[in-house]
Amino acid sequence: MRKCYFDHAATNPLHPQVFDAMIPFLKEDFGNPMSVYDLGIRAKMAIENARTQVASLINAKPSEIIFTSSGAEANNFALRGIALARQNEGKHIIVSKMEHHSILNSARFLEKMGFAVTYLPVDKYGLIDPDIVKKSITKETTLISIIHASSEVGIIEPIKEIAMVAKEKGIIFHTDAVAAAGNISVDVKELNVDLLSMAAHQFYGPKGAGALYVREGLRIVPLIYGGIQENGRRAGTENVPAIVGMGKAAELAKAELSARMGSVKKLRDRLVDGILKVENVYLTGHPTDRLPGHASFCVEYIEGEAMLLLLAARGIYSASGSACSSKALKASPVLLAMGIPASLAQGSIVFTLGTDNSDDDIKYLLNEFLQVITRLREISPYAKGWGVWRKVDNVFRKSNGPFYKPQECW
Amino acid sequence: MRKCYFDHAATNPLHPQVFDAMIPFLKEDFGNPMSVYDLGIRAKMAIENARTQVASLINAKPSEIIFTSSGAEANNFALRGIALARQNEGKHIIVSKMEHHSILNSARFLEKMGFAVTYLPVDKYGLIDPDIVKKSITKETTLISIIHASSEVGIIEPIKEIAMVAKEKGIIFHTDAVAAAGNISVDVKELNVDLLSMAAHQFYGPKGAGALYVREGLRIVPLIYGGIQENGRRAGTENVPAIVGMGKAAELAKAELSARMGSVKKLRDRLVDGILKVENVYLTGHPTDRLPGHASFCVEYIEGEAMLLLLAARGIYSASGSACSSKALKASPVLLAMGIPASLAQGSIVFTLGTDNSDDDIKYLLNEFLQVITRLREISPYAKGWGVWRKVDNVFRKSNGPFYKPQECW
Amino acid sequence: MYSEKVMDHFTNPRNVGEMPDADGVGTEGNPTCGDVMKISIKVKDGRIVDAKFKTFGCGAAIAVSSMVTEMVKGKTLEEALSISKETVANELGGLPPQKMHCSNLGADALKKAIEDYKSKQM
Amino acid sequence: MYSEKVMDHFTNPRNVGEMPDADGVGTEGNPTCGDVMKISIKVKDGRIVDAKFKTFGCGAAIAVSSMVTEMVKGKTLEEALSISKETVANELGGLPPQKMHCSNLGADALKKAIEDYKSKQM
Ligand SMILES: Cc1ncc(COP(=O)(O)O)c(C=O)c1O
Ligand SMILES: Cc1ncc(COP(=O)(O)O)c(C=O)c1O
Repeated sequence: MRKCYFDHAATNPLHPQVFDAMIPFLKEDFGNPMSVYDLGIRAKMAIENARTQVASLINAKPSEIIFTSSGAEANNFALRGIALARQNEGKHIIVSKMEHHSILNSARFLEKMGFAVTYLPVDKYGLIDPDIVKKSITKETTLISIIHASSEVGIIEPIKEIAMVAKEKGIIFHTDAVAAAGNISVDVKELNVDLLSMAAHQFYGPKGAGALYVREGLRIVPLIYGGIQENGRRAGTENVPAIVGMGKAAELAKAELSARMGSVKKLRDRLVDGILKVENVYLTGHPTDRLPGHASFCVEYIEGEAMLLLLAARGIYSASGSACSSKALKASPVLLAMGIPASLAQGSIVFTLGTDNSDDDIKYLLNEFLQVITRLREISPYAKGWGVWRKVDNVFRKSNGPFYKPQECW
Repeated sequence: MRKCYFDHAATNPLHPQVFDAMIPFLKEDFGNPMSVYDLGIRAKMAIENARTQVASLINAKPSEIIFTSSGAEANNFALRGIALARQNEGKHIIVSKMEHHSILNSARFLEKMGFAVTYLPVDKYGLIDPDIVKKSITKETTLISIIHASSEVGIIEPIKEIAMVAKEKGIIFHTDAVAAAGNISVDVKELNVDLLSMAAHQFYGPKGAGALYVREGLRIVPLIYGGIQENGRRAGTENVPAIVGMGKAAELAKAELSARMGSVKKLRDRLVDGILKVENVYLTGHPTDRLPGHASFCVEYIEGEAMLLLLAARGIYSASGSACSSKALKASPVLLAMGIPASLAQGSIVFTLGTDNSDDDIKYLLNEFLQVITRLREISPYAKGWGVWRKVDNVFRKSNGPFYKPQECW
Repeated sequence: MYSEKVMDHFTNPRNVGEMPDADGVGTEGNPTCGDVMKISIKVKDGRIVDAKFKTFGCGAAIAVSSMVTEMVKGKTLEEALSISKETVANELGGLPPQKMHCSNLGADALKKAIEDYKSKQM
Repeated sequence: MYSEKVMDHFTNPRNVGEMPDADGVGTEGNPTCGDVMKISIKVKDGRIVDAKFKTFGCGAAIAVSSMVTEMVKGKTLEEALSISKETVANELGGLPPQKMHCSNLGADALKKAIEDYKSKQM
C-alpha cells in the first residue's frame, strides 16, 4: 500500500544526511564533551559546530544558542526563566490563545507563583492584533510571548510588528518558533526578538534536541541546574548525537529553504484546491499568511479521529484537533479561540506536507479523502445538516462572514 | 596506539545491541508517540516497552517511571518537584555535601525561593552517617535527598538506612542513583525510597535519556510543562530512539549485572593494588563500600590535569577532581568535604572501569601510569615533600589517621 | 490502540442507516463535545427484529454502534435492556480506557430507543 | 583544547630542573589553589645565560614554564622583564581563556627571580 506522511507538524522523518552525521557519535565518538582529553574535545567541537549551524539558520551568534531537549523545554525555559529573572521589575506577562501547551501551562504555573497572565484573543483566522498586544501592556509587564507559526492551523503571526510593540515599551519578547524555524525564513535580527524557541524534529532533525535563542547579554534563570554545560545555563550531559543532528538539519534547512518552501507550497495549494471542492469543508487558519506545507480544515458532519484513522488505514497520515483524536479528550483550544463552534471543531483534519511528499501523494490523498468523507457522512446522522445544532452553526457563519466561503478567500 | 577507556563515570560507550535497538527509530519508525495512527502507536509501544525494562531494572512498576533527558534533569525534577508539591507542609530539605551539582544547585535555587537547606557533612571516606541525617531533621523537613553512589570517589552510601530514618519521620526520600543504577543492584522496594534518579549513558545506554522513579501515588510538580506526555508529568516530544536505547540498556544491565560487576571488580582490584605500590599515592573514598569499577586516588606533589593529559597522550582516558582539570576551575567540593587538603586534591586522578576493559588494559595502564607520575614528579618542585605546605598536610594526616596508609585498609 | 474487532466494526460497520418505519428511536450524545449515536429499532412480539444506527463520532463510537445493533437483534426488550457499556466493550475485545466513557454511548442510545418504543405503546 | 605548541612544551618540557648555583630564584603560585612555578636563572654580564624551572601544575602551567625559560635565555634583564603573560601565551600559539589567568604564572615567577638576583647584587 502507498504510504503518504502528511503529518510533518507532529514530527519529521530524519534527513538521511542528518542520520549519517549522528552515527559516529553513537559509536566511536561517544566521549563526554566535558572531558578534557581528545575524545571529549571531539564531542565538544561537534557541539560547538552544531551551535554555529543552528545560530546561522536564524541569524544569531553561536553564543546566543542554548541547546535543550525539546521545543517544550525551550518554551518552559524562556517563559519561566525570564519571568523569574525579572520578577523584581514586574509580575505580568502576556501570551496569546494560540500558544502551544508548553507556553500555556508554563504561564499557568507562573500564575500559581503569583504572576498575572493575559491570554490575548485572536480573530477568526487565528491572527493576533499588535494593537491588542499594545493595549494589554501594563507597568508590570516584563515579558510577551507569541507563537511564530501555529502547527494546528498554520498561521504565521505578525511577529516583527508585535516585537516592535514590545521593544517600544522595553519589554522582553519571546517567540515560539518551533513550527516555523527551518520551515520558513526566521531571522532574529530582522524580527528583533529577544528569545526564540525551536526544535530539530520539526525540520528533519532528531527528536531530543531543541534550542533557545537568548539575545546576548540577557539574563535568564536556568530551568535545569547542575554543571557548567551550555555555559551554566542548562545542565546535564549533552545529547551529543542529537545536537550534532540538529546542527546538520539546520545547515540543510538553511541551504535548501527556498527550494523546500516552493515545492511544498505547490503541493499544498493543489491539496487545498482539491479538498475545498468537497462540499461543506472549510479551511481553518489564514488563507495566505500560513506555513507553506500547512493545510488544515474542518469537515462538517463528521469527526476527525474517524477520518484520520480511515485515512491511516489507507496509508495516509494526518492529524486532527478534535476532542476524540487528542489523548487529553479536549477539542483544540486554538480552534475554539478562533470562534469555530465545537461541533465543527470535531471535524478538524490537518495535513502538513514535507519534502518527502510528491504530486502523486496529493492525487492519492484527494481520491481517498473523498471516499472517506463520503463514507463517514453516510454514517453520520447530520449529513443533511446539523438539525437542532444548526442554530449555533448559523450564528457562527454570520459572525464569521465570508471566511467560510473558502472559494472567495483562497 | 592502544586505547583504554577508564572514564566510564563520565559516560559510557553505547552497547552494540543498544545501538541496534535504536536504529529503526532513527529511520522508518520516526512517528510521534502522541499520534493515534499505526506509526505513532508503534513509537508509543516502544516507549512503554522501554518503561517496563527500566522499571524492571530497579524493581519498580512501569507507571512509576518518568523519562527525562538526563540524570541532571531527573535530579532537578525530584528536588524541586517535591519541595514545591509539599511546601505547605514545610520548607526545609536535607542534602549532603557528596551530592552532584544538579542536586546542590537545585538546592541553592530552592534557598533563593525561601527554603532552608541543610548540607550534611561526611567523614574522610565520604560516608554519610544516618544518625547525622536523623539529627538534622526538623518539623519543617519535607524531603531528604542523598546520593546513592559517588562518581567522584565511588563510595556507596547507606541508602537503606538513611531511607529508614526518613520513613520513620514521614519524610519523602530521594536518592540520586545516576552513578549506581545499572552498575550495582538497585531495588527501590528493598531500599524503600520514594524517588530515584538514573541516566542511561551510565550503563551503556545513550545520552539524552534519563529517568525518575516516583513512587506510586506521590504528587510531584512538573519541571517541564506542556502536553500530556509522560502522563502530564514531563512534556515535550519524546526522544523515542534514546528512550528505546535506555530500555534496552536496562534490560542488558539487569541480565548481565552480576557478571559485569564481578569482572569489572577483579580488574579494578588489580588496578588499585598496582597503583598503591607507587609511593605517596592514596586511595580516596571507601576501601570496600564502593562501585565495583571505581578506583580513585590522590597522587602527591603533582597535578591531576597534567597526569590525565599525559595518560591520554598514551591512549589512556581518565578523570580528575583537580581545579585545573575542571572547566569551572574549582577543585572537587566532594574531595574537600572529605577533608582532603586542597594541595592534595590537586593530585586527584580517577579511573572508572567498564565491560570494555581487559586485563591487558590494566597492565598497560600500570606501566604508563608509573612513567607519567615519575616524569611529572621530576618536574615538580615538591617531589621531595610539600616544604612550607607540609604543615597543612601533616595536620590532615594526623586527623585522618590510617586511611592514608592504604596498605592497611585496602 | 483499538482492538482488531473494533477496527473491523469501525471500518465495516454493520446496520448503518435510518429506518423510516422504526418502532423506536433513541439519540444519545452531543456533537459539541464528541459523539452522537442515533439508534432505530423494529420490534415484533416483544423482540427486536431489526436495528440501524447513524453515528457522528470517532472510531470507537462507530464500532460501538455497529456492535450494539448486531448484539440486539433477536433479543427481547428485557434482554436488550441488560446490555451495558461493559458488555459492548467486552464484545469488541475491549476499548481504550479514555474511550469507555465518552464514546461508548451505544447502550444508552439503545435504552432510549426502547423507551421511545415503550412510550409509543402506551 | 591546547595548541600543538603547548602540547609539545608540556610533553617535552625544556629546562626542567633546579640550579644549585642559581643567581636568582623566583616562585609564584600556591598548590592549594592550582599551579606553582619556580624559576632559577643564571646571569652573566647583565644577560640571562641559563634558566631552569620546576612546576607543580597543569599542562598549561608546565608548557608556560618551559616556554619562559626558553624565551629568556640570552636576554638582558630589561628585555626579560618585558616578557608578559600575553607574550608567553602568544609564543605558545595561544592558551585557553580559562588558563590565561591561573596557569600563566611564568612571567611572574621570572620577575621574582630577577628581583631576587637584583636584591642579591645590592
Ligand atoms: C551521581 C550523579 N548524579 C547526576 C549526574 C548527572 O547526570 P547527567 O550527566 O546524565 O545529567 C551524574 C553524572 O555523571 C552523576 O554521576
Ligand atoms: C508551536 C509549537 N511549540 C512547541 C512545540 C513543542 O515542541 P516539542 O514537541 O519539541 O516539545 C510544538 C510541537 O510540535 C509546536 O508545534
